[in-house]
Amino acid sequence: GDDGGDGNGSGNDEGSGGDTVTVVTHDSFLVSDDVLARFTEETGHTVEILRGGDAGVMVNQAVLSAGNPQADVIFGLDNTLLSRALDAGILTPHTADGLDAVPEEYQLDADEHRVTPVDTGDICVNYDRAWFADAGLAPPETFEDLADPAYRDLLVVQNAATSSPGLGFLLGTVAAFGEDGWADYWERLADNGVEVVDGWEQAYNERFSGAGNGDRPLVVSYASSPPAGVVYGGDERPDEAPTGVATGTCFRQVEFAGLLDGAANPEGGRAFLDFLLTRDFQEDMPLQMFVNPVVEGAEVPEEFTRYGATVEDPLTMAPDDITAGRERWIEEWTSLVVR
Amino acid sequence: MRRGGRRGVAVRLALLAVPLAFFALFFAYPVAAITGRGLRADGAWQLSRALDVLTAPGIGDVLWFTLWQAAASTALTLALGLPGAYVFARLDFPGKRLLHAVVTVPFVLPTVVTGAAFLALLGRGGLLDERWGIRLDDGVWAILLAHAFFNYAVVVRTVGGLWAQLDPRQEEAARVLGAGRFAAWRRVTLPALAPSVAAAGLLVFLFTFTSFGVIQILGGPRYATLEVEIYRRTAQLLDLPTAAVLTLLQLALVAALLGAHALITRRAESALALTDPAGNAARPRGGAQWALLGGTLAVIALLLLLPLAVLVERSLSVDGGYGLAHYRALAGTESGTFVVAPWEAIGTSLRYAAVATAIALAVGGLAAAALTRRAARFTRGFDALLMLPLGTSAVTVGFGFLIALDEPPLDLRSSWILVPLAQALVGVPFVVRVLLPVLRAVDERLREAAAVLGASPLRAWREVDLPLVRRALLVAAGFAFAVSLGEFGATVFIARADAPTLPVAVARLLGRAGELNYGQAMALSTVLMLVCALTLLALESLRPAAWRGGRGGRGEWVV
Amino acid sequence: MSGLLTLSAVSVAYGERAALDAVDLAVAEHETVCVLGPSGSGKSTLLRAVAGLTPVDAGTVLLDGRDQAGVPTHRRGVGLMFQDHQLFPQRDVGGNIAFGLRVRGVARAEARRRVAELLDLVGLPGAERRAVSALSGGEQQRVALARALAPRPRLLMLDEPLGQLDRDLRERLVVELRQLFRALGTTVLAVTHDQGEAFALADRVVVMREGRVAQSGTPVEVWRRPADAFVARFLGFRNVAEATVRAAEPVADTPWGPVPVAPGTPRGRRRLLIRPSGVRLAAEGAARAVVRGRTFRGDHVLLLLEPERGPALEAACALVDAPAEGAKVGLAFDAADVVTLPGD
Amino acid sequence: MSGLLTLSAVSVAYGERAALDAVDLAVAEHETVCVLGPSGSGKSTLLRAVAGLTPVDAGTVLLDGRDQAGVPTHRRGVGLMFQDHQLFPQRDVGGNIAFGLRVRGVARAEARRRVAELLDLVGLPGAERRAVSALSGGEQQRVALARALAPRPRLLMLDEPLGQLDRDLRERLVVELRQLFRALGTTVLAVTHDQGEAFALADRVVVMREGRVAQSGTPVEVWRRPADAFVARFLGFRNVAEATVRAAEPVADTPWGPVPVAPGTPRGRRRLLIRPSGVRLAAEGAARAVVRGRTFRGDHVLLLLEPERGPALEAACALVDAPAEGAKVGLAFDAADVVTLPGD
Ligand SMILES: Nc1ncnc2c1ncn2[C@@H]1O[C@H](COP(=O)(O)OP(=O)(O)OP(=O)(O)O)[C@@H](O)[C@H]1O
Ligand SMILES: Nc1ncnc2c1ncn2[C@@H]1O[C@H](COP(=O)(O)OP(=O)(O)OP(=O)(O)O)[C@@H](O)[C@H]1O
Ligand SMILES: Cc1ncc(C[n+]2csc(CCO)c2C)c(N)n1
Ligand SMILES: [Mg+2]
Ligand SMILES: [Mg+2]
Repeated sequence: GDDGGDGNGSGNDEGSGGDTVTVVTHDSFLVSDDVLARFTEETGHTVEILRGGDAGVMVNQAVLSAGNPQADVIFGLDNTLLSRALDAGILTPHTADGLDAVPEEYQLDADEHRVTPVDTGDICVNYDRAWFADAGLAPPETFEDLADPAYRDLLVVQNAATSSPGLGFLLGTVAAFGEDGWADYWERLADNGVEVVDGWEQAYNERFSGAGNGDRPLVVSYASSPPAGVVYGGDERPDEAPTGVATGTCFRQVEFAGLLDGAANPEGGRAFLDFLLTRDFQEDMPLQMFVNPVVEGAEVPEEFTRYGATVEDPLTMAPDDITAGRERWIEEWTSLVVR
Repeated sequence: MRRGGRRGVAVRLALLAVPLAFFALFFAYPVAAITGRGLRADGAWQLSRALDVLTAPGIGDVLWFTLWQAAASTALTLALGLPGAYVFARLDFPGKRLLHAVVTVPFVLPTVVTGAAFLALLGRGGLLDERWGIRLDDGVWAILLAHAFFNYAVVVRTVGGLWAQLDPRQEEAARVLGAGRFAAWRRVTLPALAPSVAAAGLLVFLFTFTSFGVIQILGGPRYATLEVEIYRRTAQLLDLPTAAVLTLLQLALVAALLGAHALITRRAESALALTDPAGNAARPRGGAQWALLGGTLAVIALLLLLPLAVLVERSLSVDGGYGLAHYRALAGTESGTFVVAPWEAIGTSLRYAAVATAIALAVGGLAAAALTRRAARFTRGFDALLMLPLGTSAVTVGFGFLIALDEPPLDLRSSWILVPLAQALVGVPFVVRVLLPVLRAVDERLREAAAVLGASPLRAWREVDLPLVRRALLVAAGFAFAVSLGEFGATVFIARADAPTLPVAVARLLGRAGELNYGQAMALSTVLMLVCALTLLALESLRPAAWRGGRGGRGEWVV
Repeated sequence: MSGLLTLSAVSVAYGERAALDAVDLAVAEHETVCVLGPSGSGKSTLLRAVAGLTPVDAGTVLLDGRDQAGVPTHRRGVGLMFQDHQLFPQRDVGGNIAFGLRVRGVARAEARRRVAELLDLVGLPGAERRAVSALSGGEQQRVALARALAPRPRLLMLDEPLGQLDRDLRERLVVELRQLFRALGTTVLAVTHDQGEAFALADRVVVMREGRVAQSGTPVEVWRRPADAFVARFLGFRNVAEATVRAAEPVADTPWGPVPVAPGTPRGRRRLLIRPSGVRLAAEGAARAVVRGRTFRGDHVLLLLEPERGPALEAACALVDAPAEGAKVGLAFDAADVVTLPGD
Repeated sequence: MSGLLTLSAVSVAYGERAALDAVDLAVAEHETVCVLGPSGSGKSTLLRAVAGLTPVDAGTVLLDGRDQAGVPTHRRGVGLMFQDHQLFPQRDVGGNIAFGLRVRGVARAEARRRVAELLDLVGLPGAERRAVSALSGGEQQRVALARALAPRPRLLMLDEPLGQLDRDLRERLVVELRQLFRALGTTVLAVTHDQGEAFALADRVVVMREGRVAQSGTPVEVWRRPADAFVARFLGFRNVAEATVRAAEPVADTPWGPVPVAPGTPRGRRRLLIRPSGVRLAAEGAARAVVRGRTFRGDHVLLLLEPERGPALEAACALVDAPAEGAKVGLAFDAADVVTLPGD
C-alpha cells in the first residue's frame, strides 16, 4: 500500500502528469482492480482516485477549485447536483466513445456533452419481507399505500435537508404529487407516523428491521439495496432477498462523469470517460457500486437481477427544476415534518 | 515579577514564530479565504446579506439550542468528570492505568458508531426501553449523555493531571483550620485547580458547541446546532454567503467565550506547590473515598464501558451467533469497499496520528512555553487565538484548505501532509490548554534555583519545567494522538482514497447495505478502540530513566 | 492531671522508618508545652498525629478524654501551624488569616476586625491585601502564625512558629503570645529548635530523640538536670564524660582529672557534665590546657580547650578575660556547674 | 580591598515599596559576611539582586570588578541557597544535590562521590534515594544547603541556612562550614536572624534596616558598639534611653538616675545603652525597682524590672540569685556594660 509519503499524485504541475489520470469521486465509488488494470494496460494511464466525502461535498469542492482542479475527471454528479456543476462552468465538453449506446433519456446535457451519463439508480422504499409475512400484511407498493393507516408507524425516512436519499424521496413525492400536492401528501405521511432520522446509515442500519437491528420494516433506500444486502450478507445465497422494493415509490438518479476544466491530463481524462462507457466497466459496476449500467446491452450479473427489482416507471425531474425548487421544498418540508 | 526585560520578550517572540506561522498559514488564511469568498460578490462586501442571515427566522432558536446544550453538556461532563479526576489523582486501585487509558477511547470513536451504541442502549428496544420502558433517544438527554461519554476523558485527564501533582498539605492546612473535607476541597483545592478545570470546561464546551454527529444522530432532525447549519450550507447547498456569516457568528461567540475564560484564569492562576505525583496517591480509606471510587467506577462502567461493550458485541455477532468472521473479513479486500485492506487503515491512522501528534506537540509546546509567563498582553490574545480552530467547523477549514492552499509552493491539496496538519490544528489547542495550567503553576523560584546552580534558561526548562509537566505532556500527547486518530470531519475531505484512516474506513463501511459491511464497521471500530487504548497505555508507561530510580519505597504510606 | 491531650504509646511509621515510637505525652489544660529535639526526631510527626493528618499505627490519642481514632481533623478542634507554613497562594494575607474564621461562619465584619488585630500582633499592620507570594520569609511565617491563632482553637499546635524571626521580634512575640494564651486559656503544644524560645514560652519542655521522649520537665529542671548525655549534648553541653564519684569526698575522677561535685552525690561510676561556665581558667590549676578556638557569643566567649588529659573541653569566659588562641591556661572546675547525669 | 563583590548604591523597589535603598556593600575574597536584620529589611532581596534574580533599579553590582548588568544568573558563577529551599520536588535527594554538578558536566561517579560526601557533612548519610517530600523540615534545609555547596561557587550566598536546625547540629555545622570555606577559599554572604550564628560564622556582620545598611563591622565591634539605638534594640538590648553625660565626672543622667559611664565619654546629650548584665541588683542602690517578670534563659535569668523612675529595665542574673516576681530590689549600674551610642 501507500506509505503516505509519496502522496503528490494529482499530476498537477508535475512532469509525470501525463501518465496519471486523477479522478475525484464520492465515497461510494468502487471498481474492480482487474478492470482498472485493463484500462492502464490499454491506455498507459494509471488511475488515481480521490474521494471527497459525499457527492454534494465532492461537487462543491470541484466548484470551489474551478479552473485549478485537483483532478482530471469528476465522477458521481447526479441529477440533483448536475446544474450546480454545469452553471459553475467547471467542465470541458467531451463526447465519449460509447455514448451512442446510451439512451437519450439519460443524456441530460445532450447539447454540449459536458457530462457523460454512466449509471442510474433508484431511490425507493424498501421493506422487510419477513416482517410483513409475520404481520400478514402485504408490503406497500405506492406512495398512497405509505399514507394508508394500515402502514401506520412503519416508515423511516431521511432528513431531506442533510441526506441525499432523503432529498431524492422528497423529490419523488414532488414529482408524483406536483407543486400543489406534495405538501398535503407529507401531512398525511406525518399523520401516519413517518419517522425522520438524519442519515441513511442510521435509517438503514439502526432503524430498519430488514437489516438486523431496527424496529421499522419500511425505509427509504435504493432499489439495489436488497442485492447489496445479500452479497454482503454472508456466504449462503437465499432464493429471495430478505428485503424488497416498493417499486411505485422510486425516484431515478442518473450519475454523470465529466472532464474538469484545467485538467493536467486532459488526454487521460478523455480516455477515462471513454472507459466508463466500456462494457468492461459497465458490467463491473452493478456488483461494485450497486447501480444500473446506462449502456444498452451491458449484461447485468445474475445476482443483481435475481435479488434486485426492476423499476418500470421511475419518477424523474429535470436538473433545472430541481435546482430551482429544492431549497424552497426542503424548507417547507422541514417545517411540515420535522418541527 | 519582572524579569529579563527585552531579552525575555525577544525569546518569547522567537518561540512564538513557529506557532504563529502555523496558525496563520493553516487556519487564519484558509478560513479567511473561504469566508471572504462567501461575503464578497462581484467585488463588493455583502454586508446586508449578513443582516438577512442573522435576522432570518429560526436562527435564534439554533443559536439558543447550540449554546444551552453546550453549557448543559459541559456542566454534566464536569459533574461526572471531577470526581473521576479526584479518584485517578489521589487513589490507588488495581487496573487504574488501564482504566485511565480506556476512558480516552470514546474520544476517538466516530460519532456514527457511538450513536449506534447509544441508540442501542437508550433508544427504542434498547436496554432501558425493555426493562423500564424508558427511552431517552428523542429528548436532549441522549445528546448530553453522549457528549459526556465523549469528553469524560478531557476532564479526568486534564484536571486529574494537575490534581495528582498538587501538594496535599495545602488541603491539610485547611482541615486544621476547621474546614471539612468538602469545604477544604472547595476553598483550597478547587481554586488551585481552577485554571485546569476552566481549561477542561473550555475544551468540552468548544467540542459540544461545535458538535455535529451526535446532534444529528441522537437529536434527530429536530435539533440543529450552528455547526449542522454551517455544514449544510457549505457542504450541501454551497451557500457560501450564509455559511460565512454563520462561521463568523460562531467565531464571535467562541471569541467571547475565550475572553471570559482568559478573565477567569488570569485571576485564578498562581504558582502552586507541585509535588511528585507518585507519593500522592494511596489506597482508599474511609467511607467517602470508597464511595467516590465506587461512584466513579460505576460511571465509567455505565457511561463508557457499556456503550463500548455494545459495539464489541455487535462486531462479534454473526448470523445470530458469535464469531470472528467480521474480523477475518477485514483482512481481505474481497469485499471491495476499499482499494486497500481495512487492516492497512490502522497503519495509515497510526502514521498520520504520529505525525499529527508530533506537529501538535511541537507547535503547542512552543506556544505554551512562550505563554508560560503572562506578562504581555499580546501573548494573551495569542493564547485565545490558538483555541479558535476548536470552535470552527471542520467543513469551513476543509473547504478553506481547498481554495487557499491550491497554488505552489503551497499546493498541499492532495499531499498526505495535509491530513496530519488539519488534525494538528485540533490537537494544538489541547496541548496548549493542558500544558499551560501546569506550566503556570510551576513556581518561578524553582527555575531560579536551577539558574543559581548554573543552569541556563533552556537547561532550567529541561530540568525543572519538563519533569514537572511531564505528566501533562503525556496527557497532551495522548489527546493530540486521540484527536488525530478520531478526527473525521476534516480528514474525510482530504484523506486519499487509497489511504483512508480508521474512522474514514468505518464510515465507508457503514455507508453500504449488508450485514457484513455493518459487522466489519463494528469490528474496525473495536480495532480503533484497541489501537487507541494500547497506544495510550504505551505512551503513559514512557518514563525517562532518571525517573525510575528515585521512586522506590514510596507510595505505600499515606501523607 | 486534667489532661486536655493524652497520647499513650503512640507509634507512627513511614514505611519501615519509625517516626514515633510508643510516645506517651500528656498536656494539661491551659498548659504550654514545648517539644524540643534534633532534626528528624519526630516532632512534626507528633503534631500531625494529634491533628489526625497522619494516621496512628498504634496507641491512642485522647483529646479531652475522648479517643480520636476515626475523628476527622476538622472535628478535633485543634489548630496547627505548619513548619513550612502552607499559606494559600491564591488568597491574600487577609484571606489566609480569615480562612479559619470563614469556615466557622464568623461574620465578615467581625472577621475583618480579628484579622486586623492579629496583623497588629505579628507586626504587619495593614497587610491584609498583600499577596502572600510578595512577602519575605519572616513575614510569611508571621501570617501563618496569625492564621493559626485566628480561630482560637482549644489546643493550638505550632511547628517552629518563630524560627525565621529576629531576636527582638521573637522576644516581643513570646511575651505577647504568653499573655494571649493565658487570656484565652489556650493550651499550646509547640515545636521549636530554639531552647531560648522553649524556655521562655513553655511551662514544660519535652525533649525528643528518634521518635521517643527522652526527657520531660520544666525548663529549669531540664536545664539543670539533663536526663542523659543525649539531652545534655542536645542542650549544647559538650563536656560530658564517664567519671567515678569517690566514696569519701565530693570529688569525681574524670578524664580531665579530679572534679568537685555537689555534696551528697551518690558514689560510683556515672556520667558527668561540666557546664562551660563551670570551667574556670586559673593561672595554675589542677590541669592545664591549650586554647584551640574562640567563638564570640555576644555576652561571652566560648573557648575550645585541648587539655593535657582527656577530651576537648568548652569553657565560657567574659570577652575581656578571654585568652588568645594558642595560649596555655590552667583549669579549675566549679562544683555548682557540675552535674551527674541520672540516665545512661 | 580586593572586593570580590561590590554593591554601589543598589536600589530595588517592588512597586512603590523600596526593598533596597542605595545599599553599598563590599565583600572581599575569602571573606564571610553575615547579613543581619529584622524581618522584611531586604536581606533576601539583597542576595537576589546579587544573583541577578531580581533586577536592580539603580546602582551597580560588580563581581570581580565586572558590572553584572545584563549578565544572566547562570553566568554569574554565584550560588544561592533559598530561604524556603526550593528543592526540586520531582528529584530525589541525590538528584537535587547533584543538580549543579550535572549542569556543569561533572562525571557521574565523581558527582556521586561528592553527593555522598556532602550528605555526610550535613548529617544525612545514605539519604540519596529519599524523596524530598518525605523529609522533615530540618532535613530539607540540610539538603538545600548541600545542594548549594555542591558546585563550590566562588561566591556562595546562604539565606538562613541553619534556621531550622537544633543548636547542637548548628554549632557543629558552623564549625565545619568555616573549615570548608577556608579550605576551598569560598567567599560567603549569608543571611541569618540568629546573632549567635552570625557571630560564630562571620568575619564581618552587616546589619540592615528597612533596605539600608545600618551598621557594618566585626561581630565584636557591632556587639560592643552598636551604631545606634536601632542596632542596639535589634541585638536585644532594651535598656536604651536619652541621657546627658556630665561634663565634670564620668556619669550620665538618665531617666533611671545617674549611671556611671566609661571615663572619657564625650559629654552632652546622648543615647545610652545599659546591657542587662550591667544592671546589678543591690540590697540598697541608687534606684529601686519591682521585679515584674522572670525569663529563664538557660545560663541566666532575664529579669524585667519596673523602676521607680524611668522606663522598664532588663537585668541579667544567675538563676540562684534571681529574686521572685514582685520582689523589690535596689539597682546599681556597671560602667563596663554601659555604652553611649554614636548614632542618632
Ligand atoms: N515579590 C515581592 N513583591 C513585593 N514586595 C516584596 C516582594 N518580595 C519581598 N517584598 C517586600 O520587600 C521587603 C524586603 O523583603 P525581603 O524578602 O528582602 O526581606 P528579608 O529581609 O529577607 O526578610 P525575612 O527575614 O523576613 O526573610 C519586605 O517588606 C517584603 O514584604
Ligand atoms: N512523608 C514522609 N515519608 C517518609 N518519611 C518521613 C516523612 N515525613 C517525615 N519522615 C521522616 O520521619 C522522621 C521524623 O520526621 P519529622 O518531620 O517528624 O521530624 P522533625 O522532628 O519535625 O524534624 P525537623 O526538626 O527537621 O522538622 C524523619 O526522619 C523524616 O525523614
Ligand atoms: C461532541 C463531541 N463529538 C465528538 C467528539 C470526538 N472527537 C474527539 S477529537 C474529534 C475531532 C475534532 O475535530 C472528535 C470528533 C468529541 N470529543 N466531542
Ligand atoms: Mg519538623
Ligand atoms: Mg528573607
